[in-house]
Amino acid sequence: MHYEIEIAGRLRQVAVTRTGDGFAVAVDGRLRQVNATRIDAQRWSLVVSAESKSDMPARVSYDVVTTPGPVGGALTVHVGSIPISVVVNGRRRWRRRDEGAGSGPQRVAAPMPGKVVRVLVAPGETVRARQPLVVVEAMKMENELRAGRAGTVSEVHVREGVSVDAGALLIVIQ
Amino acid sequence: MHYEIEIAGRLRQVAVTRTGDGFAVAVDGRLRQVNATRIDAQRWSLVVSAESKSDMPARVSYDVVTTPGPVGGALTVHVGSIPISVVVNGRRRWRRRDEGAGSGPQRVAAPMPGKVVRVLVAPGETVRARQPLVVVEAMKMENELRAGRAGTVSEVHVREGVSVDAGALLIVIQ
Amino acid sequence: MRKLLIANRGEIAVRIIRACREMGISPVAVYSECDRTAPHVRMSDEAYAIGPSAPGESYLRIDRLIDAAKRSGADAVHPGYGFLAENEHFASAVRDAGLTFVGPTPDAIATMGNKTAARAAAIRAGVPVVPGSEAALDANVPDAEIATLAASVGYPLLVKAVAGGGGKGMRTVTDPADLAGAVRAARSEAATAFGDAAVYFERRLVRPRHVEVQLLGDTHGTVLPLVERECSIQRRHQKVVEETPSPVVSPALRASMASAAAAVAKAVGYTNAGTIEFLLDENGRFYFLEMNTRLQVEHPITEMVTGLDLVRWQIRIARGEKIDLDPVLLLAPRGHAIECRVYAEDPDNGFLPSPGRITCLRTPSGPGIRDDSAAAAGLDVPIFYDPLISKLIAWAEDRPLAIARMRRALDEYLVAGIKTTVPFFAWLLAQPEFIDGRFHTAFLDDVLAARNGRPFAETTAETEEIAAIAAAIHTALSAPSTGDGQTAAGAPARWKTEARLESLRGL
Amino acid sequence: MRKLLIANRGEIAVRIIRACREMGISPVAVYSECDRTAPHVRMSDEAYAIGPSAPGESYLRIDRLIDAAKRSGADAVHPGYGFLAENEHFASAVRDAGLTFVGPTPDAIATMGNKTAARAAAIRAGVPVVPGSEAALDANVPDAEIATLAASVGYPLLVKAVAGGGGKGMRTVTDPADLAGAVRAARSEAATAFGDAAVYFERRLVRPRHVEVQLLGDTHGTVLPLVERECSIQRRHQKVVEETPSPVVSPALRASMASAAAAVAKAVGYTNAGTIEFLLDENGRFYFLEMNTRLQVEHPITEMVTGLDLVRWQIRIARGEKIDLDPVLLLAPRGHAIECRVYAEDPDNGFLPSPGRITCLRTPSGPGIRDDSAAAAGLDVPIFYDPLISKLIAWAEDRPLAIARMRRALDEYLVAGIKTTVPFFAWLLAQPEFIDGRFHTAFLDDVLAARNGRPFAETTAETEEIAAIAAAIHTALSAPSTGDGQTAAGAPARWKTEARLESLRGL
Repeated sequence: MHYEIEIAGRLRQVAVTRTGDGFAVAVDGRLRQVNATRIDAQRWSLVVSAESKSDMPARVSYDVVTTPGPVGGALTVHVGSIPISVVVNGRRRWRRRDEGAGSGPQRVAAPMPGKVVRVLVAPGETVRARQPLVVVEAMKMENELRAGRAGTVSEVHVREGVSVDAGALLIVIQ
Repeated sequence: MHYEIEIAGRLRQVAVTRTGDGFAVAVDGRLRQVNATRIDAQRWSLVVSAESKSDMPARVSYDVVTTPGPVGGALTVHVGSIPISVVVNGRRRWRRRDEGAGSGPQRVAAPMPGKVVRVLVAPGETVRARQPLVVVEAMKMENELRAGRAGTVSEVHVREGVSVDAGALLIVIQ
Repeated sequence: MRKLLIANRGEIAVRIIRACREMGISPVAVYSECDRTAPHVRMSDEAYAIGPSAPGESYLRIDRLIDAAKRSGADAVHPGYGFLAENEHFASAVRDAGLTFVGPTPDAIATMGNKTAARAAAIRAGVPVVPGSEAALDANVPDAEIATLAASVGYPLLVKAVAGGGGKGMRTVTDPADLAGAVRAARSEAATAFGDAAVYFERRLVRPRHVEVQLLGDTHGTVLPLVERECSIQRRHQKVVEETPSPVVSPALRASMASAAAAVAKAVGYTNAGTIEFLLDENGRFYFLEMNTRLQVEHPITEMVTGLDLVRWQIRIARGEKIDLDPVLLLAPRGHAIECRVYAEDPDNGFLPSPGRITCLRTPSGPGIRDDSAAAAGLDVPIFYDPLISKLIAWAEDRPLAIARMRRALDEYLVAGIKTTVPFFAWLLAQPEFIDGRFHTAFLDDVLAARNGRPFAETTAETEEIAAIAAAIHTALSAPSTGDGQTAAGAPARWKTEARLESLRGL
Repeated sequence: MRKLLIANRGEIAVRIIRACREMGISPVAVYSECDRTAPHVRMSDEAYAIGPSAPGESYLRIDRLIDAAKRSGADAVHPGYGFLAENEHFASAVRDAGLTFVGPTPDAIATMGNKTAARAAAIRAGVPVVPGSEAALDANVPDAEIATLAASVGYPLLVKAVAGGGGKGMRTVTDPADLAGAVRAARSEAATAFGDAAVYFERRLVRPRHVEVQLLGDTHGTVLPLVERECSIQRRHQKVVEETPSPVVSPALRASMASAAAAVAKAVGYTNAGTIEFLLDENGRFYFLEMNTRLQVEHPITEMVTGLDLVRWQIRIARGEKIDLDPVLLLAPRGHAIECRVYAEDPDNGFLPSPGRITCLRTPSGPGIRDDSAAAAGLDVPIFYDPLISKLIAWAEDRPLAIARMRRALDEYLVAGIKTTVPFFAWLLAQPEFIDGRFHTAFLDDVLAARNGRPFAETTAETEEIAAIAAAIHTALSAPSTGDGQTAAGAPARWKTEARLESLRGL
């Protein structure tokens, strides 16, 4: 089986073959012997060894948890306690939320239900990447929603004091 | 739905009806209002109230875990941390293992794989209820297997020093 | 006390249930709609529904709480922290219903809830307060008078809401030209948040630390202060890491802060557990900031170094018992304790809340670790409440060992399904400033601003490769073609490891 | 020390991994076939398969352990307890391979592993031993000589294996007529269990307590004894509950036992962590029993009252560091700690082992509770090893509070799928003799015999009614007719709470 796997913006070619007591996995051509044992639907124990001792010590043990991500083909893979966003065979559909790059309008939506306590930009205003746009109060905290990248505010759909549902469109930046 | 439920040797008639926000459950004719919420396949949260305040305080909360027992219809129900053996609609098939009553030969089998370190009875010997019959070493402990009730040893299938599998027949008592 | 109603939820309700169990008191829970299966409901003896999920319709409804207490036959009420814990009307309503309130008197709550009244009490007790205006500025004070007052306090200053808390209704003013606008903004925010537009001024100290003194007061006139807590690690005025003892407080300073704290508490006839918050400047001078008239979120670290059970003491004091503790031992901490407040927030996305279902949970354990939590795999973190899912506490013989232990525990801590602040804490506890104890209340906001959103959970070439391998194997073994799998983005389906591994032999 | 191989499994391997993490040492695991997914494998940095599940083919294979250590590049080996921890050949093999053994020297292990040699060492150190025969009785000593020796020791006496441990090769003789038979039986058992038929005699004390002294010795000649542990609650010579301090040991007796323990350890040049076991009679006289030349199962209770991390100290001592602790503080316990050894055994069926899959696990937490465990839901307790699944430890300010806290924790502890000794502990900790501290080493066997198999998990009319209600609702909602259910005795299937609850509306 062959997969294209994207992590942190970089695509890897991964080939998986069943072997005697596990899998041979080639990541961009580098081969690993992987003893993979499933604990339950989400949890895996991997014991990985390299072909040669040079780049990875023998029999390295990893506790891994895989959970479905927000879109098809996306997974969150915890290696130890570190969550890593992974996309399998999905590079055309997927885009990192906080990546500076990209084109087309940015549509800033409410990530959770809450109350708009401050609107910090007006239509026509230019904004920098990561500039705060709107403050939404939810879960007893004020949360700043920021611009993903620089641009000009083209639409403001909320005013201070209104309640918004999760997913409600707040701001559009061109 | 109506069930015959046996706990600690006593049979109860239990009727379950769906109500607005839970169940009406009659146990031997005594009615309880039960708000039952399932946490997962095994876990339940019950909030139980009585018809009148006299025999049970209002809105008693229980954390309950139900796991399948060794035979069909048998469950282990943990109420809090107390495990309780329960048989649903199965009174004819089921018999408590350590109950003194009963008839027919007792077949004493190894409950776990191990090594027989002592055989304490011989064919023809009479034994009391709970008398030790065989000592099996398993999980680093010596474990005494005892007679469920009084009788006469008719068969001894093991000798000291042999290894036995789980379920191996060791002793028969008439 | 025979039966105690807990007017709260989450980890603090669980904490109070545990104290009840150890004292032979029957705990009674209340719950909103979304909390029906929450741990505090399942661990209590009785549980009463008190309304919809929004706090204003359930946990903040005094009438429903009193009604639940009466229906259960409880003889006492514990408010926990947050919700109605510092609401004098709730304390009064509990008393009026003939029940014991596990907390201070309504008068003490009211006095300390008003920041200018609290400052006045501290001044009366001879305790220094942060220089500032002594009277509240209501809406009809003319701008000129405000400017004069501000000049007498000195710049930079803070405009603060009299009824404030949690950084709301607060503005920093460095340039006198910004004063009028800042006062207007703070007043409007305060009016919205607290229904009270009054504000006052405080001089802004340079790089202050937030150091607080826990104390216990009984109904027989005894007030005993305990070793201080260092709470300077804050994000937007919210504590995120606390430790005790403070890395910068000497025994002499401890003794002097402790007696100042006791003096303030005695001045208002304080009973039960409470905390006096101070600001400590770079020259070792401290100033009364405010008093929290309730159990603090961070009380466990004090329990770790003193050995006391503070909830047990709250209940004993409410029962009228005398405090019979050795005052000297209470100021002699044993070892060092640190708490990390684990929140359902995404630290890599501006700490936005991350409610949802916890699909997998591995909590740390072992020597020196305590996890006060109400989280469990399969349960939802609701959107309606504070997103605190667990308080992770590490104790060790000294501060470096406690930090090492906390980092070990954070490595063990795995929460899948939602984002949490665990990776943020793993980063923070490795920072030289934290390790050296060189920080102040603005430290965290400053370094967060300087990082400009760089992710905390930094991946390495090794972890990325393992993630790729795991994702590939997971996908191979979960492919629909095995006939027994799970869909790419869906929930796990009928599940047998053996069958699945068998099926892969055909790959 | 950079990388440490842990030649063990289960909770003690997890405990050692945690110490490694806190010290920046990379932990290496080994595993037998059935332990592939065990927590110690998943928590370590590296993991090596060492053979089939039977201990003799894996965890007891010195060659395979040394091989794994070499392949991993480890520079040290920790043996844990059990398996090869007290095997001088293993300690030698580790040394010979150029690795550091985290434990005492092979000589010290060998001396203390021979009970008559250990007794001789104690006598040399001026420490009283239980009156008995000083030389080992090998197989060619004539019966008459044996009888004379026994008479000089006095009846009742114990026949004990020289190489013994865990109650094996041990017989009590009350009547001289039974002596010859008992010696034969003990010899045969000892030969089978230890490959050494030699036995010796000890007078049997009347209602003794088992009280032991933990100590640390460094390679610079310092030996420091710590506060005693009370381990008299035993089932068939196996400890099941331990506590510290002992409810009957005064500070004066503590000091005198501590210096006796240190004297024995010094007599054999002991290094690393070890424990001197004493019997304490009803008159407060104590007698050397034996020495355990390794970390004890019950070490956490000592950690709770002294604040030390004993595994960390083992590693520091093995690295050649000096012990720089205050001897006075080590004998001044803070508070009280109790440990319950939670076993996969069925207490209501003669404590038979209950291996199998843990289907649901809820572990206790909160103030004063520590759970040292390698159990997890979905994992199997294998049949091949000691059935210890967790050590539950409770600390509190004093003994009554520690008992209350342990009882609270036991109430929270839920293990489904297998039987455990949790209900037994809940019963034991409510017994007046336990609460009053009135017990001795035979206490538990005596009361268990007197109970004659009555179940520990006693149900009440209330819990039985709730079980009936839960079983009925569970069965109704799990009926195959819902099309989405689980079979009566089968595993949970494709699962959606909402769907299932919906389906019931049609009932």
